[in-house]
Amino acid sequence: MKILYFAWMRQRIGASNEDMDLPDSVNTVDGLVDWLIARGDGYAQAFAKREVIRAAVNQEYVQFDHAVTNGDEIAFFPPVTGG
Amino acid sequence: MKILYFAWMRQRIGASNEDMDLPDSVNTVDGLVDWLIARGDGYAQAFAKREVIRAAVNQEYVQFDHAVTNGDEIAFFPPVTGG
Amino acid sequence: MIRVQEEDFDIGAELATFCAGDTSIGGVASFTGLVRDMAPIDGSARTIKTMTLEHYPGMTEKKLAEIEAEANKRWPLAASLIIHRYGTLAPGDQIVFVACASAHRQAAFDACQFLMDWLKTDAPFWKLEDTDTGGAWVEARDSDDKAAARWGKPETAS
Amino acid sequence: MIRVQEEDFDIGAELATFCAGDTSIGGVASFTGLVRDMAPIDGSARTIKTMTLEHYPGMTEKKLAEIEAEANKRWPLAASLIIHRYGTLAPGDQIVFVACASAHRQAAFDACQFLMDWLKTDAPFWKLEDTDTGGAWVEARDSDDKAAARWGKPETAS
Repeated sequence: MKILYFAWMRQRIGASNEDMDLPDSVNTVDGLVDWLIARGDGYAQAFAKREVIRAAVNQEYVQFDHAVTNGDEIAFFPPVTGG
Repeated sequence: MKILYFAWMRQRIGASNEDMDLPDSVNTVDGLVDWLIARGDGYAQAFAKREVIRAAVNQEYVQFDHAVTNGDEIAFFPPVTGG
Repeated sequence: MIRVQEEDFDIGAELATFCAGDTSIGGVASFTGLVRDMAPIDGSARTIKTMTLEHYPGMTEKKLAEIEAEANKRWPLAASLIIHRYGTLAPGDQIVFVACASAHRQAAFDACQFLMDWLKTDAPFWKLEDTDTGGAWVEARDSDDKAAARWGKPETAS
Repeated sequence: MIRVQEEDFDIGAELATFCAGDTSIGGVASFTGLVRDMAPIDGSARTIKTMTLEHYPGMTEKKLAEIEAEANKRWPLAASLIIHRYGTLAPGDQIVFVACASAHRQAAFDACQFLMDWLKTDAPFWKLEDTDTGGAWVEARDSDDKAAARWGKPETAS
């Protein structure tokens, strides 16, 4: 599983991407976020306002109840501000 | 008084502009059109559909009841189609 | 700024200069009108060989300046530009170019559409299409009146 | 066509080539987004020194291609183009360019606005402004969500 972070989430976590093994207990984006938050303060700060964070699985926007598997590319980021 | 004609009005009348003395009997655009129509077939054809013709006095759009005087520049043309 | 001219224009050069150096600008909207190769006449399409644009020198410049002033009154524009050609053009040739620069994109877009819509119904230009079956003056379209009306355009005088 | 690149682009050259040779085109609408010199932060304006655009390589191209495809489904476009830069830019620099060509001007205008509105809310870019009082990530604006919603944009996933 590859996880990517962008903008201020990247800064708070201190990494732009990580390769991890998905724990057996985690099946959804929501579950993944809970698991990440438990890993440390940087994650807790990055996901503090979970309702504003957007998630993409394999480069498609998803809701947080979306399934995740170990082969997925999962990205977390704030609302986009390009253009 | 200078009168200008554009597009198919110019073609039907056979002139792009004319310098004329305004007859004493003519006081409005409408009166001028009546007077022009009486001058010949070209004018009659050009003004046949008077309701679609637009008029400008001194380069400003006007209604046909607008006053005209001998020093005016008066233009008649079909609806515009630029752009 | 407005320009009425027979010669062609270079959009890249125009866009590069009309609002150069003003870093308060967040967006530039522009529109280029081109001569199409087909004319819908009497319900069927005919191939256009040339298009000749006639205009009313003097009144044209006056009307375009009024339309530009109205846009600048309605929207906070940093710069605006209207270029309109006259004379004989071929399919693919540029006819008209309008551009609006503003701090915000919606103002730039709206003002740009406004300029096109109003000049279509107010600027004294007439198009003569020379097609494979003869010449014909382009007729004014209801859709152009409707487009102008959405910006609160008063009834056209007649 | 879409392009995501760090280097600057030449609008004149892009406009001249993206729909060249297609004489069915009656109008080309385009929009250029520029870096502004002022950032409204916490209600007061601060001077921007640089703006850095971060993006999600791969997903960016995918989303821009989807947005362009959607525009081409909704309007009869002869050609369309989206160019978006990333990296560090200065006030006055070009960020984004979109252009749409169509037989009719309203389709060109509408599609052009649609592309801008949707990419603002869907394309994974983030702006970091370096101002005279420090760096700050630009926050998403409600007005952008509203602009996207007028084209029937579904709620953003979260």
